[in-house]
Order: sequence, then structure tokens, then C-alpha cells
Amino acid sequence: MDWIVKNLWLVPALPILAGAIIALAKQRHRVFAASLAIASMAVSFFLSLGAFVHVLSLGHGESVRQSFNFNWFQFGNEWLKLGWILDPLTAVMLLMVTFVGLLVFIFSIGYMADDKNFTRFFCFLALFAGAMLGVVIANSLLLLFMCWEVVGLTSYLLIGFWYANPRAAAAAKKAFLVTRIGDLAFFLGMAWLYSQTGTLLFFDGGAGCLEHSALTALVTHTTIFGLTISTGIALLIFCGAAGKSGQLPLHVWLPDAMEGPTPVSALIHAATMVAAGVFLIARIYPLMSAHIASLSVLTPTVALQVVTWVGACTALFGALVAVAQYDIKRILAYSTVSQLGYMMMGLGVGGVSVGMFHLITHAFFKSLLFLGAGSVIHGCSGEQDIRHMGGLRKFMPLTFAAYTCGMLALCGFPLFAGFWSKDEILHAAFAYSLTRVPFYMGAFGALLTAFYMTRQLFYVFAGASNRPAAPQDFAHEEPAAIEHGHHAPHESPAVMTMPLVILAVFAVLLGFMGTPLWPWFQSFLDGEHVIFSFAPFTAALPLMLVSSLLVFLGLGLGWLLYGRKPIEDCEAPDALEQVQPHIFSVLEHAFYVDQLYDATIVRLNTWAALLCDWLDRWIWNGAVQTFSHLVLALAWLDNFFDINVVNAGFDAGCQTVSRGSRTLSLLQAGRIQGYLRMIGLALIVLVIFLLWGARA
Amino acid sequence: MIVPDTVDQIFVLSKHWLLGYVPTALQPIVSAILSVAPVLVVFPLLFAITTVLERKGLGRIQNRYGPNRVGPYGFSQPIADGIKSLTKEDIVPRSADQVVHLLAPLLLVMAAFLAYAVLPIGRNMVLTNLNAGVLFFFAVGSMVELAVFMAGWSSRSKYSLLGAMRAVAQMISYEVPLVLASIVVIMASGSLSTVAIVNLQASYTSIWPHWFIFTPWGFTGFVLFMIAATAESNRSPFDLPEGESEIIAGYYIEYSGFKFALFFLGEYLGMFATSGLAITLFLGGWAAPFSFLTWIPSYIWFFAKLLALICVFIWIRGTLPRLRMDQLMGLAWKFMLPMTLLNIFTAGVWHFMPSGFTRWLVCTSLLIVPCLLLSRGLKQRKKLQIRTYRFAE
Amino acid sequence: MSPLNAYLLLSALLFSIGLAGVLTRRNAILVLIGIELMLNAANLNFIAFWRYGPNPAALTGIMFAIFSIAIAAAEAAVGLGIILAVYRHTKTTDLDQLNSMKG
Amino acid sequence: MTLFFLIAAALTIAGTAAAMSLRNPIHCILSLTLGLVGLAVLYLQLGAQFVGFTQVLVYVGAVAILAVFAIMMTRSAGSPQQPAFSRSWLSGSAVAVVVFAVLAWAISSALPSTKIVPPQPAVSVNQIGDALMHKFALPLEIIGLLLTAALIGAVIVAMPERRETP
Repeated sequence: MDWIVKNLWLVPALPILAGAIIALAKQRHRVFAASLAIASMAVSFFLSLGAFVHVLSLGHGESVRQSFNFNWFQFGNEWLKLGWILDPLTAVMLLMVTFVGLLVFIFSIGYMADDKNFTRFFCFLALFAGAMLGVVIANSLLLLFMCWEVVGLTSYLLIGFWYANPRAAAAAKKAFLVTRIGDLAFFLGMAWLYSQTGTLLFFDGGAGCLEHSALTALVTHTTIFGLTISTGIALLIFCGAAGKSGQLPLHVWLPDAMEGPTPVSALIHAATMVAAGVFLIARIYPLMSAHIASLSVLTPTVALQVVTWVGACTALFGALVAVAQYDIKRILAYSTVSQLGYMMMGLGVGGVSVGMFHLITHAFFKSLLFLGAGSVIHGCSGEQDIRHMGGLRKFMPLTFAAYTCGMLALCGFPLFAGFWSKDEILHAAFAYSLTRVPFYMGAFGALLTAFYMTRQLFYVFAGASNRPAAPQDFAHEEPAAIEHGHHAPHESPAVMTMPLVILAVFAVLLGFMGTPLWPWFQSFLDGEHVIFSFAPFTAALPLMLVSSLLVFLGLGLGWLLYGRKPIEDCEAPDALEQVQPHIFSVLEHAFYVDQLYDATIVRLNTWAALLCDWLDRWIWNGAVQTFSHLVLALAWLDNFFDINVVNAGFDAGCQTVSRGSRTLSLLQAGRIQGYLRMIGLALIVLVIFLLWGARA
Repeated sequence: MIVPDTVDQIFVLSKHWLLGYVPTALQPIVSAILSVAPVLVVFPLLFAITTVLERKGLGRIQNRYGPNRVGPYGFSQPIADGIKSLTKEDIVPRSADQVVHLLAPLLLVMAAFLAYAVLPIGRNMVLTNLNAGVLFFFAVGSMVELAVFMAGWSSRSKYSLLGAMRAVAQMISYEVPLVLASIVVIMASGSLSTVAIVNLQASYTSIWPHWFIFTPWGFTGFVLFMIAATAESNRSPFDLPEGESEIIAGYYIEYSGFKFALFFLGEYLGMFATSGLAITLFLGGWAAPFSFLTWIPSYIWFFAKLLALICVFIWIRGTLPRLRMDQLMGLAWKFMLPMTLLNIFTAGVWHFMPSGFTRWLVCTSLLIVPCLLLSRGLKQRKKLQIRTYRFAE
Repeated sequence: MSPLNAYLLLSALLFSIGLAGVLTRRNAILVLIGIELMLNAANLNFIAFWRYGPNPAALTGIMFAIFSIAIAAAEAAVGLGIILAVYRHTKTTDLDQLNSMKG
Repeated sequence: MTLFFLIAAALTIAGTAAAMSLRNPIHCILSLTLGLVGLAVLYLQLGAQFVGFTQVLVYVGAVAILAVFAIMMTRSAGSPQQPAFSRSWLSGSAVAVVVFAVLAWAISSALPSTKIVPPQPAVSVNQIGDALMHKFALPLEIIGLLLTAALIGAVIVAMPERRETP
């Protein structure tokens, strides 16, 4: 066991420690907080680099995976074991998270400079980073789940950072609740897994739940609907992932999460946290793909089919809605949803390496786009609506340059990072054995992606500056921007533009590590030797041409609608809106999914709440009241009985006895003649009896 | 001897003769009247005679002449008394109880007359031969006390009441010895019927009659009987109730006129009745004293004995001083009662012992010794006791 | 109305007269006399039944009457003695006042 | 139902009724004696001479006098102040009347009214004496004992206590 494997826990521990210290620090220790956070992030980055190098040196095959388990606590006669793992997947994620986190930390120094809760912001950021790293290195599903929850908590705290703003608070609460629903399913799956396999460790020298013995056990049993247990557990865990990664049914919280500060969106809602869901699926991929021996290895299991379909639908949905948005961050949010759909589809059809490659590339150019948007908002002193922006090309050239690199990477412009990873997915989708539909959905999604990015580009950077005279709605304003006071948009300071440049470089160059020619990334993840060959390249060439054609088509359409004549009137309806107003409004409102949820679940919830309240008020309370009244009545009855019957009865009895005795005593009047008279009467009766008897 | 028999039964025969004339329906009533009438006539006449006899006798005893003004040697004195009593005003005290005042003398006289129904005056000359003759006699005799009490109480005066109470007490006390003395004879004769008793005594051994008096218990019985009889009729030593020196005239103090006379009549009739009974029980009734004298009719003997007893009474009255009330009572209860019981005992002994001298000896000693003892007992208490009179308080 | 019934009726009348006297008279002595009267009524019954009864020779009726008379006499004596004693204590023979035995 | 019987019965009833109803106790006792003599006559009529004479001897001679003595000694001889009858005389007489009615009914209904009259049983004192001495010796003894006891008892009861406190 190398030093790095044993001390891998330091990577998440340092940021958490930093966060804890910053939490204790006063608000005015701003420099101290920022520097501590960045320092801890830097050290974690270097440790991750060391781990990456170590994994590289390990070579290939099963020995690549090294895990370190320890006993946490004992209940009954069993020990609950936790542990962390170092394998290519972990190494790659560690690098990505720490690097992007570092850049975001640096960017947020500039962005949050004017905010008075600066230290608190950094405390939350540090905590988030630590938790995210915890999720990455966890070898036990339980440890992963714990860090997963902390990640959820920090996302809530960061989204609701400006808690004074009611929309932010509502958005934070919404995010937390929706992810919580997913986490619930995740927890059920985990519990089920534990009950079946008896351990939550992934790799425990053969006894782990993701190892062969446990998997075969899971596969043999079937539950309801004929699904195998492994599929059941997989689906449940996938729900958790869908919640966190904003897949279709549970994506509603992601667009609203834009209420948080932009670095937050960049780090959490672009790169890391939303990626955690995809990483989770990648981590438990053996479970997802576990199938009985009879099936051939290639036929995808039910779980993977579900993942594929959900991914494809989310991708298409995200792209469609992003087309009709006006808020700069909201467009990027829906684009993230779409890209996550692509990643899930990649995992479903291609496997771990395909999904992960797109995740890594997406992390870089999406965080670039967000940070770019952040500097644009910073520059426009908090303006977020793209219709109020325009012609920023002249005011913010560096941001414009970086932003276009990111946009091109996102659209999948040939030779950019996005092109290679998206192409891999489309290639895998094309080669999908079951159906070709995901491929068409993916292709159309790619077209739409290109279209809405160009629309955004032209709205924000091209044309004349159509900023309104005065800000219409204070609510939309960024509190930080208000302090600026001056109106002319200006280029962001170096602290903000420097990360943009770095990210831009990566957005461009990162794709080359996983091209079909030299698929280093895929083989690294799969633990094989990388082979430099032209065969896969030539096989993939026609598909690459098709996708690049789609991209150019999208760009052309975008330029056609928005590029030709600069947009002067910000109030004028969108070009697309003029063409298709109805569809445009549907898309703008994200298919009314929020309203649907409100109408159904929320209302159901309120009804349930009302029902419970009514039940509690009338039934339980009523029962208690009636019971108490019953007891009271009983007590009253008892009292009544006691007084009237027992006492009264007793007294009455005594009185009758005394009265009776008094009357009887009258007989003893002492007068002899009285007695004699009675004797006379007795005589009469006696004689009568005698004679009457005689006659009978 | 036929002649003595018809003479003896003259009255009986005459009655039957007279009855022959009476219709059968009235037969019983007329026969009753016929037999009662002579008794009602004879005994008042005897009463008249005795009053004179008594007053002349007492006079003689007291060394003076009795009444000698009225008729020869005063023998028509009763006629004079009778006229006096009839003509005297009959004064009745206002507060007296009229009815009882009137009834008392009548009851007294009636009781006295009733007593004669049983006495056998002569052979076959008894008014009713009751089986329980002696009992009848005593039953009727007891009414006398009631009459005396009525008289005493009804006249509403202290003296009469006091006298009456004394007389009644005395008569009751002496009735007991009287009855017990007669019981001796009844026990000996075995029958209560006076006729049977007389018939029992009518027989003679040689010339001596079988009278009961000639037996020790008979003689003591006779003596006790006579003492009790004198007390019963309130005479001589026992005439305390109406002793003149004590409380004037006792219970008939408020009486005057004819009712006063009736009282005397009643008293003397009572005396004749008890002496008649004594004669029938002890002196052989109408039996002649000696066997050779049986030719004299039976009733003559009865009246002769009667006169003899009357003289004895008069003799006693003249000679014995009056007894004090407590001495009187003491004599009755402390001397007479034991003696009579003893007498009954000796009669029993007499009956079961074979006749002969021993029987005489035993019986006489049995009687004499206790008599002496008892009489000495009476004499011991010589000193006078303070007489305390009190009511029941 | 056989002679026996007549006698019985007479004795019943006597008895009830005696009872009436006992129940109504105020003077104790007269009450005692009332009792005497009731006893005599009983005697009359005895003699009547002896006379008209089936077995006159047995003399039981007479015997009973005699004994009854004797006892009545004794009873009268004791009764009057008691009355005198009561009089000596309470100075009255009025029965209504002699209720010290009141319950 | 001879005339003689009626007279005697009337006499008795009159005497007893008067005895119970007169105000003056002495008069009561005298009327009582009259009633008792009537009763004695009834006995004689029934043929029981001995009982009749004993009745007269005992009652008229002794009991009446005793009663009179009692009356004399308890000072109630004079005309009594309070009413002669006790307060509840009405109920007493009512009871008596009812008793008479019941007895009369009993007598009239119970006995068969046999018309035949058995011959007059001749009873002599001897027979009574024999019966007393033989068949009824024990009762005689008991009566003797009883009479002595009564005698002594009466004397003791009536005697004033020796240590009469002043």
C-alpha cells in the first residue's frame, strides 16, 4: 500500500478542515478565509496529482484498483466497514474536481469581493469541495451516501446564500427537496443492497458488493416484474443519481438553482455536483451491467436501457427549453441539463469511459461558460437578461474570446473538446444494438445546442448595447452589481479573467486525450494499454462528418435568425418567437413542468397536509377529547352515584331503621290495656283460624 | 209407738195434706212456700223471745231485773221494740249511698234466712236436703260479711266504716276456724249433707247417743266451733265492732227505724243458724239425748238444744269482757287455726285407731298438750303494744 | 238453639264483658275483677260441657272448674297484693299512669 | 231454654255488665257479686251443686271482700275524680265486641245443635271427693301447694317494707 493510498483521506479532509476553521473565523477575516480555502484546495490538487501519477504507475488490469478499508463501529457482532479507493476513475475525478474547484475559488475572490458574507461563502465552498472529494474517493456506498448528503446540504446553503432574497431561499429549498426525493430512493437501494449482500464496501478483496460473488448472488434472485435484484437496486440508485444530476423528472431544481452566486453555479451546477450523479452510475457500473451468464456481455441490461432512455429524453428536453430562455444563466442551466442527459445516454450506450470522457470535458467548458457569464453579469453590474445586453464584444474582449471558445466546445465544433466527447456518445448511440432512436434524439439535441448557443452569443456580445435606461426590476438585480453604481460595462479584473483563459485552453485541448486515433482516456479508464491506430478513426469518420454538419447547420440557423440584423429593441419578441410564438412560449416555460408539479404533487402534498391536519384536529383530537369527556362523565357518574346512591341510600336506610324503630317503640307504650287489646285481637285471629281450619 | 211418729211428722204430714189441694201445675211452688213459711215465722218469733231472754238474763247476771214493765215479767218487750222500730223515723244520711244503704240490711237478713234451708229441724223436716248442705251453709254465711261491709261503707261515716272494716276482718278471720272445725265432722261422717250427719248421730249405744261431741275431737271441735260462731255473729267477747263503749253502734250507726231492727234480726238469725249448725254437727240435731227419750218429737229436741245454746251465748255475753282487736285477731290466727288443724289430725288418728281407751288417751293428749302450749304462747306478750292504725301507705 | 249453645253463648258474652271491662276500666282493681269474670266465663263453659258432654261421669268438667276457682282465688289474692304494692310506690292505681314500663 | 235459665242468665249478665260499667268501684264489686251469684245459680241449674256453692263461697265470700279491702286501702273508694274509663276505651270495647262476635259465630257454626238433652247427671259430693282423692290426687296436691305459695306471696307483696325510710 503506497503512502498516497493510505493517506488518500487527506484530499477531502483538508478542504473540510479549512471550511471548519473559516466557519469559526469572523466575517472580517476575509483574506484569511480566502487564502486558507485556496491553500487547502491547492494542496488537495497536488495530492490528487500524486495519486494520478501513482495510478498511472500501477499499470493495467485488476491491480489498478487499490482500496483501504477500516472498521468504523460495531453493532451486534458485525463491524460496519468504511474505506476509500484509488482507481483510474477516482484519479481522473480527483484531478478534475480539485482543478476546477481551485479555479472557481480564485474567480470567486474577484466576483464576491464586494459581498459582506465573503468568509461564509468561502466556508461553504470549502465544505462543498471536501464533500465532493469524499464522494469521489469513497469505497463504501455508505460513506459515499454520507458525503452525497453533505454535498446536497452545501448546495442548499450556496443556492440560498443570499437568503434575504425570497426567490433564492425558495430555490434552495426546492433544490434540497427535489434532490432529497432522489436521495430517498438512493437510500432504499443502499439498504436493499446491504440486506442482500451484507456489505456496502464496493471492493473488499473479493467480498465487496461490486465484486463477482455478490453480483452473482444479486443476479440470481428476481423480484417483482421479473426484474433481478441487481436491476432493482441499480434503478433505485439511479433515481438518486437522477435527482442530483437533474435528469428529466427531477430536473426542475437546476434552472432555479441559478439564484445562487455565479461561481456557485459554475462549480456546483456545472462541473462537480451535477456530475456526481453520473460519477455514481459510473462507480456502480458493474452492478448496473450485472446480468446472468446466459446473456451475452454486450446486450445491455434493463437498468442501462432505462439510463439510456432517461438520458436521451433529458438531452432533447434540455436543448429544446434552452432555445427559448432569456436569462443568460438559465440558458446555461438548461444546456447543463441537456449535456447531463448526453452523459447518462453515453453511460447507457457506451459504457463508463464514454460517459466519463464527456463529463470531464463538459466540466471544463461549462464552468468556463458559467464563469464567463459571471464576468458578463459582473461587468453589466448584475444584469442577467440577455435582451438587455448586447454589443459587449467591444467592452469585454477577453471574456468574449474565452466565452466563444467555451461556446464552440459546447456545441461540438470540430477539433474542440466537446466535439470529441459528444461524438464518442453519438458514435456509441449509433452503434447501440437495441434501437437507433437515442442516436436521432442526440443528433437533433446537438443541432439545437449549436442553435441556442449562437442565439445567446449574438444576444449578449453582438449588436448595439441595448441596455435600458434604468434597471426595471430590482429583484433581478445582483446585490453586488448595485453597489457598483456606474452603468458602462467593463472588463472583469485579472483575478476573474485568468481562470477564464486557463479554462478556455483546457476547453480547446482536452479533447485530444480521447480521440479515436489515440483513445488514451478510454483505455486509461478501462485499465488497458492504449493503442495508436487509425482503424477506429476511419470507422468513426463518417459519423464525425455528420455531427460536424449538424453543428454547422445549427450555427448557420443561429446566425440566420439573430446574427444578420443586430437587435436594437430589447422589448421586441425573439426572432424565433415571431416565427413560432406558441411553441416558443411552451419552451420558454420549460413545458410547464414546474406548473405540472405544482398542480399535482404539491397540491397532493397540501391536500395530504390538510387531510392530516383535519385528521389530527378532528379524529385524533376528537378521540382524545371524547375519551377525556368520557372519563369526566364516568367520574361525574361515579360521584353522582356515590353521593346519591351510596350515601343517600345509606342515610335513607338508617333513617328508615330509626323511624321504623320509633314507630315500633310506640307499641311498647307501657299501657297494660294496650297490650291486652292486642292479645284480644290475637285471640280473635286464632279462633278464626281454628274454626276456619276446622271447617276446611 | 205410732203416736209419737205421727206427732213427730205432724208438720210433714200436714204439708202433704195441704199440697193435695193444690193443682199439680203449682205443686212445686206451693210445696216450697209451705215448707219455707213456717221457718220464716218460727225463727223471728224465736228472735223476739231471745231479745227478752237476753235482756232479762243479762239483768239477772248483772244482778238486776231485766225488762219487766211490758207484759207479764216483761215478756211482751219484743212487741214493744218491734212497734218502736216500726214507728221510728227512718233517717238516711244525705251523703249516704241510698241504694247500698237500703240493700245492706235486706242482704243480711236474706243471707241469714237462706242458712236455715239446710238445717234439719226435725226428722224429714229439712227445707232442702242438699248433698253439699254444710258447704251451702258456709257459702251463704259468707254473704253476711259483704252485707256488713255494704252497711258500714254506704253510710259514709268514719265510725261506720271503721266498725264495718273491723267486723268484716273479724268475721273473715273466724270463718276459717269455723269451717275447719266443721270439716272434722264432715270428715268423720263422710258426707256434707246435714241430714246424713244427723242420721249418723241418731243411733244410740245402749242409752248413750252417738253424738260427735262425745269424742275428743268432737268436743274440741264443738268448743272451737262455738268460739268461732260467737265471733261470726259479733257477740259477747267479740262484739268489738259495735261495742257501745268503742264506736257506738259500729256499722249500723247510721241506721234507724226498721232497717235498724232488721240488722238486729239478721244478727240474731245468724246466731241461731250457726248454733243450729253446731247442733246438727256435734249435738245430734233432732236426735234425743237418750234412747229412751225418742218418743218426744224430733223438732222439740232441736229447739231445746237451740234454747240451751242461746242461754250459753247470753251467759257468755254477760260474763266475758270484750277482747281487743289485735288479741281477737291473734286468737283467731294463732290459737284457733292451729287447734282446728290439730283437731282434724286427731280425728284422722281417731278414725284409724282401734276403738278403746288408748284411742281416747292418745287423742285427748294430742289435743290438750298443744292447747296448753298455744295458750301460754298467747299470754307471754303481756305488755301493751302501741296500736298503730295506718292505711296502706 | 240447644241448651249447650245457649250456655256457650252466655259464657262467650260473659267473657267479652269481662274483656271489655279489662280493656276499658282505668282502675287496676276493676281490671283484676274483669279478669276474674273472664275466668268465671271459662268455668261456666267447663260445667256446661260437663253437663251436656258425652261423659258426665268422668267429672273432669267439675274438677277443672273447682281447680280453676281455686287458682282464680289465689290469683286474685296475689293480684291485689301487687296492686297494693304498686299503690304504695306510685300512689295511684290508674293504669294509664302506670306506664313506667314504656319502651 | 227454660225460664229459670233465662232469669239466671239475665241476672248474671246484668250484674257483670254493671260491674264493668259503673263509675263507683264499690258498686262495681257489689254488682259483680250479684253476677257471680247468678253464675252460681246457673251452676246449680246445670246440676253442679258443689261447684256452685264453692263459687259462692270463694268469690262472694273471699274475692269480693278482698277486692273491697283493696279498694278501701288504695283510697279509690270515693267517687273517682278522673273518668272511670281509660282513654282508649273505644278501641278496647270494640275489640271485646269483635271477640264476642267471633266466639258467637264459632259457637253457632261449630257445634251440631243436638236437640236431645242427656239426662241430668246426678253428682254427689262423695263422687267428687272420691275423684279428688283418686283420679285428681296430684292436681289436688299441686293446688294445695299453689294456694300456700300464693298465700305467702300475697302477704309478702302486700307487706310494707320493714325498713321504710321516712
